[in-house]
Amino acid sequence: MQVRVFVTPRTGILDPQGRAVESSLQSLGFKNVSRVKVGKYITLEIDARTASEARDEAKKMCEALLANPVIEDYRFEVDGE
Amino acid sequence: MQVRVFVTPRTGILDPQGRAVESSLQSLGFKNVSRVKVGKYITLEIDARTASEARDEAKKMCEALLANPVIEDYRFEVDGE
Amino acid sequence: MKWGVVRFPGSLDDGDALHALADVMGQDARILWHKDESLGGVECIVLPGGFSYGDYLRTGAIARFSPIMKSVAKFAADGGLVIGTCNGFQILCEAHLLPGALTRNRSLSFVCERVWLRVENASTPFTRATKLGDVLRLPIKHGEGLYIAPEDELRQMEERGQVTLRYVDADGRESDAANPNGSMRAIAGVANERFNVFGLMPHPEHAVEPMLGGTDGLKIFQSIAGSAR
Amino acid sequence: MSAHPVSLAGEPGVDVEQARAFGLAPDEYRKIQEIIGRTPTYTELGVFSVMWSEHCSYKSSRRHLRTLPSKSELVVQGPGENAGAIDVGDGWAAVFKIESHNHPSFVEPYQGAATGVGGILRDIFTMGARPVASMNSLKFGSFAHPRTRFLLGGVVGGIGGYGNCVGVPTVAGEVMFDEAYNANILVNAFCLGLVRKGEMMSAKARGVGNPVLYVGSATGRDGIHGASMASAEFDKESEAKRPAVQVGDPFTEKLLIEACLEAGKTGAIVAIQDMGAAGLTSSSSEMPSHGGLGIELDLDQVPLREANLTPYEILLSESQERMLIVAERGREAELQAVFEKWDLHAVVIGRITDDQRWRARWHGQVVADIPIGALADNAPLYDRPAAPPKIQPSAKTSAIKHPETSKALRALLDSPNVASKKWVYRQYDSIVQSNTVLGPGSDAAVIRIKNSRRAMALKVDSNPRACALDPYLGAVGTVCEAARNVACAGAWPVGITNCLNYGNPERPEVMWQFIRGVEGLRDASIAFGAPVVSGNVSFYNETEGHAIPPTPTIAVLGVMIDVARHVTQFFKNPGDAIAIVRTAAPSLAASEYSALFGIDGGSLRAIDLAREAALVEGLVEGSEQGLIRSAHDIAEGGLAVALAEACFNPRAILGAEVELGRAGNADAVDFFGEGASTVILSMAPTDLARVEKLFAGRGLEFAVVGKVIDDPRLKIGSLEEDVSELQRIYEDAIPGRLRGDD
Ligand SMILES: Nc1ncnc2c1ncn2[C@@H]1O[C@H](COP(=O)(O)OP(=O)(O)O)[C@@H](O)[C@H]1O
Ligand SMILES: [Mg+2]
Repeated sequence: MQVRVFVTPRTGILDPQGRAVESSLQSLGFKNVSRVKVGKYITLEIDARTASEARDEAKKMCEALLANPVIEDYRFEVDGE
Repeated sequence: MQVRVFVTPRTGILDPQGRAVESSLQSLGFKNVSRVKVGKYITLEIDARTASEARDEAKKMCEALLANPVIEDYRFEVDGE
Repeated sequence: MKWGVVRFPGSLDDGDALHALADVMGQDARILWHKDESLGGVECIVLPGGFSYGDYLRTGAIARFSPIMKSVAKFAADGGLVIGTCNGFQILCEAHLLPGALTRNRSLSFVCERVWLRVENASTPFTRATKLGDVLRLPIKHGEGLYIAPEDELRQMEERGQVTLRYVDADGRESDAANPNGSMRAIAGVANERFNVFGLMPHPEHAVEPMLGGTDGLKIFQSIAGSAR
Repeated sequence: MSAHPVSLAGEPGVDVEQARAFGLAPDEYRKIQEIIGRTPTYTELGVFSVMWSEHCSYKSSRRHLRTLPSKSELVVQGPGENAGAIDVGDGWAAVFKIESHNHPSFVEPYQGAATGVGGILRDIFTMGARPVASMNSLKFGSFAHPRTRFLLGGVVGGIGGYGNCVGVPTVAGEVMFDEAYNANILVNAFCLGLVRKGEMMSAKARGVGNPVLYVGSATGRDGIHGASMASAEFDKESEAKRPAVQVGDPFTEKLLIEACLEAGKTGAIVAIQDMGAAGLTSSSSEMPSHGGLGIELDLDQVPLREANLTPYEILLSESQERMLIVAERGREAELQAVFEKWDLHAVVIGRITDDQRWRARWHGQVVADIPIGALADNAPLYDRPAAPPKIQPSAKTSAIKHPETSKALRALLDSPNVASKKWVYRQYDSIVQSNTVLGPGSDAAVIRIKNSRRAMALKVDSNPRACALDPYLGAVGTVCEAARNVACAGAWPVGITNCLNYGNPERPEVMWQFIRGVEGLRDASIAFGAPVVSGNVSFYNETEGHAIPPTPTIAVLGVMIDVARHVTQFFKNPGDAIAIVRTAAPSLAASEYSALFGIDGGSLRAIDLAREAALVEGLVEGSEQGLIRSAHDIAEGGLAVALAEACFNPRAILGAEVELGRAGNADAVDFFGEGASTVILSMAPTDLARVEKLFAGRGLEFAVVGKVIDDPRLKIGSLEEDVSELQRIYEDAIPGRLRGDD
């Protein structure tokens, strides 16, 4: 079952990368861009019987490794939902 | 209008980060995981009148800066689509 | 020979390159500011190591758009000599002045150590002072030096002799252990098809004084100096 | 015209309970009311609480720190500025300091360590000095502890991630693993800078009417005083109001380094300080206060990262990469131009006043108006009760008999505390700036000064096990070790900086440990004529009543007259004579050997500081006369380990043939004993007599024990080992454990 994980810098936490990309886009002439945030997009296969089983696994992985709860938020999608 | 950009390592191009994450997940006991890929998840606001206008802008940004065609693929979603 | 070392915001080894060229080699070298478009009539441009613009998003991705890069591209198109070390190599790839791309080391961690490199093509303007098969000792220090290019492109590059330096062990043999970052085909340095643009992850500017760990880096700069048009 | 400051809508009321929630004792709260002659506003209370915190006010430590020697003919700047400075010759001053970032690194190891590096860098370049080298001292829990690998990876990654990105080489450090740090790791970061004497910048404001400029990153809710959590009303607000973990932006720091140094050259900067602990509040109160002046801030001008921060948040935010500058009136534009060049914006957010008050306006109202001295210079000082612990600590013992020597040597080389730290330092750029003559891997690092024959040697050390047995002798021994390491490289120890890591000072036994530590530091500093020019104190390193062992971290700066004469720890030539010089006999007290095998090492021996100083003199004179080919200080693991390390020459490994005096019956103490100051020397046989004179002439024990051999074997009496085999164990100990194949 395919799982897509989205990891984003928490609101209120400094996101220097997002800031750098935003100002670079601006100077490239994309003046109408704002609120740029750069996070991680992780896709993986979980060999699970049910979607809910895959969801539980995914949650565990996010908390164990994929996201850093202190500075990042995460959400994920499991195939066929 | 909010735009969500997904940048992923090209299939066939090696993805050291994906590999590393996969093996650490395995060693953490998530034996049923495979095909881990690590990409970028970029969100931004485009002040555009129509969704299609935003789409054009987003495409330009991806080609100019957000993705490197040599090693990465990209796709994006524009709000309300 | 007149050299120009480009200073981007976040460049770190610009001072070291200047020191190597001017103080150690007595060359006429100056700093070029990234916001200027003039190259001040230099004959060789050095894109130094560092973390230009913090290397945010992708290494070299943002620096590539600095005003001076337009002039650098034109300079290269006219056959001018351009060398990029480390971050400079990454910028040249992002600017499509060199093929391929550089990404996270296989280990995912930054590595600073001295490595051995085998000269795979000694007839480029950047390696002329060496002999084919020579093994050079140079330091690397990077977190994203894994060289990547599509297989078919790699094949052509090898045929044309663009692969100029390869990571090897002390005896000049290739091995997985001797490849410090997992680069495809252990590639450490490549030139463009015209052989006037050269990028390498190792730091020749950090191997120019015996007291600071050897002088093999001089061979690269001496090659360039000897290739002045 | 001190208008009565207004309280703001939605702010909780202020009383002794709120004060307590902010960490202020009731009598401290009363003192505040006394000082300002009224009840403080919520904002003012917050400001007092951070400025009177242990971290900012040094209220428990200051009176003891004052006893530290801080003068010599070489001292250019002692304690009191952002960092201390020592004259290193040829017109150069070395500016250096060490600081802790322990707690943040435990919460978020990568960012905690990274921002620790960023903070100490700012303390150096605010002095007008270009940072030229960094070091760090790290203490983790036992390798077996589940969190240790995560913390180790994060901290090392963060130090490298930040240091590598600002172009300052990380050239030395130390790493220790001990269960005593399972719940309280230590991350102490050191930075060294160079400035032309006379071009140093200061943090003392001058000139009534001078503008105050804010430069660097915008202000967010990063790391705001945990106190803001303590009030329900405040807390029920949105999740976004929670204080955020500080995230470092090394790229902005690099721009700040270049821009501030360039701006300094204009001469338009009167005073400059980073917004470190207590952010805008500390910098804006300390600079004018040190100059006997006042300040008026317009908080509406402060660049914000998010909308609607309260004055309280703006004043207490600890967002990183921010500087506060007092400029020469009328020259703002000149400075702003320099910062614009580096894509940084300098904004005027206030003016220097003459009324010695610290005043902040927001939305046209005065929100804080405080006598400035009360914040910065006259915070309460305490003389906390101190008493030795009831039960004297002693190494836990299990009557184990000594392991067989070869096994013991291998086990020691495989101990993470003894083993190679290459896994750590290869993640650091140690060569950028082209000054690193000797990087990580030998005793001390050696940094040359370009266009001069002079060089600087530096090393950071600590010995918590010894300090646990005797906080005074432990501190003395730590200074001796750092000074000796610098001397082994061929440099005169000329200056000291220190980070004093202890538990809760409100407990008499901790205060006693601290005071004894300071006394040890003082006595050793005097003995070496190396004054203490800067430092930092970190109290409250304890969890559930379990304090860390006393851990004074000592960094010593050494000056080398001729860089060409520097000495490394590695044997150079087969046939060279190997000699041992020492100030006293070794012992197993507080040794790695005792810890590893659960043996009672007994108590520490007294240290004769005169002999320690003599040893240092002999070492430096020997290298200056070119007589010493290698010098290696004996530390964790004792003589056997040190001999092996001396054989691990990166150029080509060598061997050694050594006989320990009472041949045959040499025992564990001879092989693995520590404590005493012992150095292994190698020299050309023809120079033996002259070297012996250097040390024996100073009344030190000097003995020729063997010679360097080509064959890579280590022979000590009956012990014979294959050096490359030993090196493999030594190199793989940490990577192996991280691979999990131990
Ligand atoms: N243990 C110490 N020994 C000597 N000086 C110290 C010590 N601790 C702090 N200091 C000095 O007290 C002053 C304030 O220290 P600190 O608050 O750490 O500086 P900063 O405000 O830059 O963090 C500095 O000049 C520092 O060098
Ligand atoms: Mg400071």
